[in-house]
Amino acid sequence: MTRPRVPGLSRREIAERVALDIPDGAYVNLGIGMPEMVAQCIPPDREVMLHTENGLLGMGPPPLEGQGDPDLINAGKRQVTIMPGASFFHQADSFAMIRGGHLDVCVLGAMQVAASGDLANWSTGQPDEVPGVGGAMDLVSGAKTVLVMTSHCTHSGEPKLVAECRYPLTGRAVVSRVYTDLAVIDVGSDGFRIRQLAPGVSLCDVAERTSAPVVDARSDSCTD
Amino acid sequence: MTRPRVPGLSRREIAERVALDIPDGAYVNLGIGMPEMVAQCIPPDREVMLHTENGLLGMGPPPLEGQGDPDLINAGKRQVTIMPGASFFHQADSFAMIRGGHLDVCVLGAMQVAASGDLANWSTGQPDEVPGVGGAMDLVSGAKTVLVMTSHCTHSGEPKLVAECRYPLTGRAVVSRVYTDLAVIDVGSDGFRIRQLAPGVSLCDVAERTSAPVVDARSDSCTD
Amino acid sequence: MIDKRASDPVSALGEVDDGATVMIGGFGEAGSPVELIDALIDQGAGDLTVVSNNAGSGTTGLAALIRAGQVARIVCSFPKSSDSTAFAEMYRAGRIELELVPQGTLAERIRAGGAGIPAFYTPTSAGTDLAAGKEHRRFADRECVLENAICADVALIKAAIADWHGNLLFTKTARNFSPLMAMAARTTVVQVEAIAQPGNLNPEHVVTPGIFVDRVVAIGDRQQLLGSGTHSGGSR
Amino acid sequence: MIDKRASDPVSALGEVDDGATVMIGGFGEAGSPVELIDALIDQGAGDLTVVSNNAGSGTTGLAALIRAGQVARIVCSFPKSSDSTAFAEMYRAGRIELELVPQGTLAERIRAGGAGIPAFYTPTSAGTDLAAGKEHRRFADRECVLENAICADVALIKAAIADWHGNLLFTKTARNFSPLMAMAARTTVVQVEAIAQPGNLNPEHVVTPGIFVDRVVAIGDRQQLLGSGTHSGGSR
Repeated sequence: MTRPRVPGLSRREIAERVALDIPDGAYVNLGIGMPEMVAQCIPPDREVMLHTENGLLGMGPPPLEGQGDPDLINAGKRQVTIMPGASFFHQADSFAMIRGGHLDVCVLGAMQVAASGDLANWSTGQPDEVPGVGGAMDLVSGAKTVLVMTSHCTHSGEPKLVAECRYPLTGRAVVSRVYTDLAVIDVGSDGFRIRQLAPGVSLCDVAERTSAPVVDARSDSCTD
Repeated sequence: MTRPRVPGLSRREIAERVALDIPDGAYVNLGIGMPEMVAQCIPPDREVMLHTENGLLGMGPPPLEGQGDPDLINAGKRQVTIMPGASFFHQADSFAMIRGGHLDVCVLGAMQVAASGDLANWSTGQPDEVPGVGGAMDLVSGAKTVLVMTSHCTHSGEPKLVAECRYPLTGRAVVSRVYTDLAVIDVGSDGFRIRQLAPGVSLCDVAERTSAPVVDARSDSCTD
Repeated sequence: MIDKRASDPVSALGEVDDGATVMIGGFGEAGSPVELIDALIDQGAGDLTVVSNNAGSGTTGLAALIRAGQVARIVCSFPKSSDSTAFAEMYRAGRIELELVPQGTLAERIRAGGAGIPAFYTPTSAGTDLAAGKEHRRFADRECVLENAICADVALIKAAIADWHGNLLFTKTARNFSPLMAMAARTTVVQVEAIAQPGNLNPEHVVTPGIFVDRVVAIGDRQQLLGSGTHSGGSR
Repeated sequence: MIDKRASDPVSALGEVDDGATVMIGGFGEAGSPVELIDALIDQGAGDLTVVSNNAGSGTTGLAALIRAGQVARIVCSFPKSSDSTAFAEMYRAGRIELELVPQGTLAERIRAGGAGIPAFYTPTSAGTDLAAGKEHRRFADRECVLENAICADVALIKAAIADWHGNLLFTKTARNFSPLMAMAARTTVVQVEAIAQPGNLNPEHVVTPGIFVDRVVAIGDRQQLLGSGTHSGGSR
């Protein structure tokens, strides 16, 4: 299945592209790992409130060296800071925000995404694996819009955009849009809808690296 | 049904008798009306934390004349004060305390109590009545011990202790003990169990004014 | 830029459609958003379902809204009032529908609405007239009743202090249902005594985080902003 | 007299029976009641069911309790750890049972336990492996799962400041599950940095009211009481 690498976006560039789609004033949860990078890419004229599910709204960047507080961490257990307007709360209130539909956007990583919007990102299903789900299932069932940010293929070149997820699901029909190094892709009943291609990447490149039908849905509005 | 009045306890004396059964350190909710009087009767060597379901634990006595705060009221919408160690919280947390079984004692008034422990105290069931239930049903289903404080009979002399409640129920099999002007009475499957008689009141006086079987359950432990 | 300040109660309230479900905070008069209710009376939306603990006291606020004929249905725990006849008259005339809910169940149903819990079981009211027609089920030998979440189109609440983001602090027992209603409405409008700049409320003390709030309006003399560093809570 | 102070972690912990269900606060190391867990290790109760978000990190606290072989079963959302192998080794050896629960469902189940709600429906995990075998039901066309409350015999939690009554203030994201667990256990034991006299915590700022707390113990250098008028909260 491995194919030659195509020149695509860097992780930083994917994060910048995701950030473009996060409106001013939005309440946003960024998943652990690659999605965390989106925080640094919010355009300076937008104010976005970051939620971390362990009990903080108004999360700021990592602390300066030596100024961290072990009691002030994010869901990835890394030290963070707070922004003006922040608030602390317990886990039931934190997930009331999530499950209750109060978060505008959540950005998650993925192991697999299906054209139906199914997402798998918490377990390989291997019997010897120690599984861990954290807040992923709550986030996909609660956030108004679920965005996925991921490399288009695995390290070994396997497509992550698939007809049907092989890994255990995080949620059914939950993803709205996928941002990869190759493209911006909406999910839909007729397959993956390509909204935008990375510079130097062709529709064919994407189709070859996607194991489900892709539809060209590029239009003037695709960079919205 | 009206019978000659017997010399019984005053309301204040009933409240004092109820207060004797409230242990040091207890968390207690006192219903609106007659039960409120229990607050003033707690023996001085006991510390009892009063809960009012509109969102305060650690309620104190009414404020001095002119020092009241309209934002500091009890469930009866009367102005109160706070004691050291008080806390404010919203209604869901307040009823989590109640429903979750965290209150040691709740003292309520009654329209009717059945020997089974059924309580009716919220509605006459008359079609033209404006009904109001407030927190009564939550209190009877949640408090560890539900005590009833009431006159033994209605103003017109009708027994309030009955074989079966005629008024709509507040809860089934919820009352532990009833304190009236005539006696202290436990509920039980074999009828009302008289634990203590007011001075000058006979078992016969109580039996005549109770429309269900009464059992003499007085013993050395009856003043516990 | 997150700035939820509105200049006056009418613009804070915005559009309310006929037939809307409106939650109104307060327990008796403590925490009652009187000026926002006045704006709703001026605005004139009718056929409203009101969710509130009581059904109005005195002659202002919810009592006035009922008297104005705008309320078709009320969901509450205690509509009796010693100092208002507005609800009782409408009720006896069959012009207002009442859903009577135990107070704790009302609070929990509103919280559930805000927390994305569609329904829950509770022992409260099991076996009583208020549970008639509701699904019953035993858990650990305890009879329980299935209760559905309540959501609203609009919540009108009163708090002590807000910041621009809508973070809220309350006063004593005026807190009551307001933090729950803020969570459960599509649009939450808050009247406050004063508005602070973001960063001036202690994040440990915030009761209602701004994510639950859409618009805040300061009422009365203290419409000026609280300055930098002047306020960390209700009673610092 | 309400005085819930204990002199040391062992007497604060008191009796814990073999087979008990123990809730342990904390998210990673933030809010982890390490000294109380040490006391539980010394006390030696075995065959425990532990309810906690994680399954231990590093070599102390919950990781040490697992390593000591006292935990038969764990209910958590995220037992993976980059810096502890204690759980993973026991799990792969089949010596510890795991009930994996989505984090928000875990929080809500604990809250339900504390609030007397025996069960609730949630959309979270519907249609996934974690909902296998659970009752499903549609509400407003949304597939939901029935989840049961979780209660415990003992909760071990950490807070910043307590008063004698057990009123608690927390520090930042170290709050996490602790206020919920305090509600859901028959006996709640709290380790704190300092203990204040009743009346010295602002009633508006109390996060966990003392009714949910049974014993408090100050750990470390600051075991002395906070004096009168010295403290109204975490960052006054």
